[in-house]
Amino acid sequence: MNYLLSIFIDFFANFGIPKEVVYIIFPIIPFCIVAAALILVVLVLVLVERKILALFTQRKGPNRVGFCGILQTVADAVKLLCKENIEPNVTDRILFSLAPIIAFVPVMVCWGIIPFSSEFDFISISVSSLLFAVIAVIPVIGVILAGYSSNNKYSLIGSVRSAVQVISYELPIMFVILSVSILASSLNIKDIILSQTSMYQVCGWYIFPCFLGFVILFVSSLAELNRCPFDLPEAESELVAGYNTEYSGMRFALFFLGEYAMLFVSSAFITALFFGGFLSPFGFYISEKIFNNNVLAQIGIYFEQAFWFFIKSFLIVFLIMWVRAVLPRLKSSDLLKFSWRILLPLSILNFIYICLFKYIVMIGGLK
Amino acid sequence: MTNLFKTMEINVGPQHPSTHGVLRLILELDGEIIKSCKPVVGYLHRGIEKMAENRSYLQYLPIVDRIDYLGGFFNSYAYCDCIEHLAEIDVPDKAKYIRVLCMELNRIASHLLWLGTFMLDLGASSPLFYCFRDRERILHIFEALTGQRMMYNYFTFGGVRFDIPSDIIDKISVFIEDMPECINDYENIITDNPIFVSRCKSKGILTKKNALQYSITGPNLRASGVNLDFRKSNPYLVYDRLNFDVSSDISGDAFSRYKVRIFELHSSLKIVEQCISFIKNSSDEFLNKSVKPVMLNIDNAEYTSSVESPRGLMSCTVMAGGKNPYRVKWRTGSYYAVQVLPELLINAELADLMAIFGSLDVILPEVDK
Amino acid sequence: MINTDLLKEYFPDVLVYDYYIFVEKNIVDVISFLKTKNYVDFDVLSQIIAADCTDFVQLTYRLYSTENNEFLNVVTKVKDEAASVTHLYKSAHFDECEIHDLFGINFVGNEKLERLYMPEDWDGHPLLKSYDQTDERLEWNNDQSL
Amino acid sequence: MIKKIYKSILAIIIGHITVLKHAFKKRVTLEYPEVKPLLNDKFRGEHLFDINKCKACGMCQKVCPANAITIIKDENGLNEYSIDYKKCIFCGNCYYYCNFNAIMPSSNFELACSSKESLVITFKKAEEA
Repeated sequence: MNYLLSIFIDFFANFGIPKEVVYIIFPIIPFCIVAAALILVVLVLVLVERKILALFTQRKGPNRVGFCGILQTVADAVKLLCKENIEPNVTDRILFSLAPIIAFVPVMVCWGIIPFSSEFDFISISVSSLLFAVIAVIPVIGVILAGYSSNNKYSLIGSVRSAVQVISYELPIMFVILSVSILASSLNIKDIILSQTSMYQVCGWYIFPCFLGFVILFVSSLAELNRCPFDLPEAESELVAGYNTEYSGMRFALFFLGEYAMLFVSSAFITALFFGGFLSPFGFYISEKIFNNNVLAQIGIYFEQAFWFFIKSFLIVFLIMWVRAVLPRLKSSDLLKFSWRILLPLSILNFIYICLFKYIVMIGGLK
Repeated sequence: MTNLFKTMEINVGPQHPSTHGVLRLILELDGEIIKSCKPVVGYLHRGIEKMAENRSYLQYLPIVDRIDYLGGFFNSYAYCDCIEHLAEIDVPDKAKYIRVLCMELNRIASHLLWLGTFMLDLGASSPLFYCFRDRERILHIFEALTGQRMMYNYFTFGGVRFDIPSDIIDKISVFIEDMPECINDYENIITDNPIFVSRCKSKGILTKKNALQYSITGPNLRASGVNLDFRKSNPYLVYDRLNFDVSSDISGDAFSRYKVRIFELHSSLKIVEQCISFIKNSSDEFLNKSVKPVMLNIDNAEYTSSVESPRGLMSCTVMAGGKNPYRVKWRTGSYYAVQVLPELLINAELADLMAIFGSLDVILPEVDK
Repeated sequence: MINTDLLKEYFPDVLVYDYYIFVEKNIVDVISFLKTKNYVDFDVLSQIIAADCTDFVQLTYRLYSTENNEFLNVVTKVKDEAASVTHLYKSAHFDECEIHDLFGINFVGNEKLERLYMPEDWDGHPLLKSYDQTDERLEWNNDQSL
Repeated sequence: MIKKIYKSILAIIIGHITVLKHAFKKRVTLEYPEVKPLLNDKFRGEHLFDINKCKACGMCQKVCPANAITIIKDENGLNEYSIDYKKCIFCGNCYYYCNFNAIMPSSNFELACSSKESLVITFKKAEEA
């Protein structure tokens, strides 16, 4: 970011605008990049999910709107925008309209934390992985508010279930983040990614030494997102539509947008931690070869890093959708038992194993 | 200290996505534990028994397919069997085999729909589409044979309306060859799946005594340890000439009901195979032409026929009174399965409600008649 | 397979035919006899069939024994008051509610007796022959010039 | 204990593989408005009525469970024959029991229309001039 920042400063300097003003104006640009990327990815993701589910069940998926269904989500979004925001006689009007906002805004912040390429590192503080884990939980407050304020028994049960689910799956995530940060000896996501490079390209990734950590993080982020085996809050067969039963129009679109954006962001987080984020699997960047290292090569590398990052996270998203096509839903009591009795001890075990692994292998300890 | 926590009364309403059809359950919930449940029926009451009183015997025949729209052939056979006994009409052998063939294919189609919706209730979406894809092949066969996908009006007094052309017989034999492989696909996805097992094992246990008290029949009874199948115990049509086996389980929970029905899919396939081999080289005629159904006139007599439908014993009692039936009474399987539901739901969780109710395979038109 | 002589000894006025038994009164005792003290206990009440014969309602209890797979009809006449058998067979509750709803028979002993299909405030009992159908769509089949 | 865990993980993997297997099979769905389903000749769709063959015997009227057919006779045979699609349940009784094959099934199943009156189709005897 500072490379782009320096270009802007000397560009505005000859107009006589002081540096401080540029510092204030500059963050608008990354915000717009993140917002545009988020909207684009969510539109594509909703369509990809329906296409993949159709692929698995020998169906065609939406192919009426646009070339082969491309504009389908755009049509859905427009439809949702034109729908009237119906408000039942809610207990608290302010909370009712605040809930979707609380459920969506943290997801934008999460998008900023993940470094999609070594240069697009918008929020780069030293503990960014912990920050991600904490902010990823805030949407649950929006869900609880929605359940409480929409004055409907089904959404109340849905929101309480979602709260219980997120709390019980927070601990395993924390342990996995700690164990990976020990491997990378830094909590900043960018450093974790950079520390995964090694001479034989792919084997440097953390999925090989810490495969158990990957499984735990994958399963608990499924629970965090209310995705398939754990989609209790909006279990359509029991609770009609869970916490967003009473919502319609723009508010429902916000919930819907937030859920899919969160889906992509946490799969990006998994790729960052275990699949070597924006590192290319071949160890070198193609654009480096083409533009034989002048300014163009530098920019080419940034975009290629972002390209690899998106490819890997889409693979994880494909995995999440594949799980959705197969597994039935867990019961809420089994869900808690699974988390406290199996996931938590496993993550502690994995944490100890990683410490030993780090001591023995990385530092060549016992000499 | 009075009980501070007032139980929350929630009603899983008639328009609920997972009650197959329009059943309303008034549940008394304490947190997520169901304390008591009261089924309310009657939202789909079409007065099928009253309809019989001002229609002639032949006019009532197409109405009969609509009682249990997943088992059209079973209802029409039960009704035709009554009339044939009352008016002493004998049925040629080939017609008997064609009837058994259609009924067993219908049983497979009904079990496939049950399996699809049962898995959808539990959350797995893909088995639904595989089951409907296979069920669609059966419906195509029925459409080619009888003219309609679900409301067949194919059985009539004294036999069946058309003969089975040879291309349909080839279609059926092709269907039979690759159906077992599809059933293995379902088993692979579902049977050992730990989430499915944890949700269905020892849930909604129907003891043998309870099942007999509530006169449950069919797969639900066989899953509770009573090996009673009306095709074996009092055989009708040609079931005594066919060899097929009936499975029964002991534990009586949702999982064993699932196992029993999956086994029934396999045994029905074997029956269809034997029927085809007979029909292919039998030159018998398919309808007893000497019957005049339009002017059928039976003096007052009464007969009760019983047939093993996918949801238990379905028996039709016809009290004949001249040109119109005086009174027709239908006994259907799901009518009693809904009655036993509150017994199974006590101290079950809200999420178990779907597993238990889905495993009973209740179809609402049968309950409301 | 009914133990006719034992049955005659307990209930003299029972008429035993080859397919069914006709019982005038005390239907509940005959059924409990058949359920327990007979050679083969009829442990399943398959269904209760009711038919309106203008001045009385004929009830048929269709029993079934799982041992030797045998059905037995126990027929009785009822005016508008009948004894309930829910204490013998729990499956009788829905049957009795349905008969109460469609025929207007009040079953004594079945506490939770209510209308099964019709709404609470429905007047008249549909399956009775005397039930006047005021809905003009329904008198279509009578005036056919057959 | 280990055996149970191993078996359940194996079951999940097998489940995933069978679902993946379906991804490469032929698509089963039919794009309805463009691709019409192929129906055989026995399909009971809209009625095809041939007014010359009809002898106005009233057999189809007697047999119809929903009384959808009304026949108006005058001195020289049939004058008017109407089928009421609001009542008809497409059971096929009239096709089977008509002795002169005057009424036959067609495989046209798209019968949606905008007004109730157009659901009653009447056939009139062509009045010779």
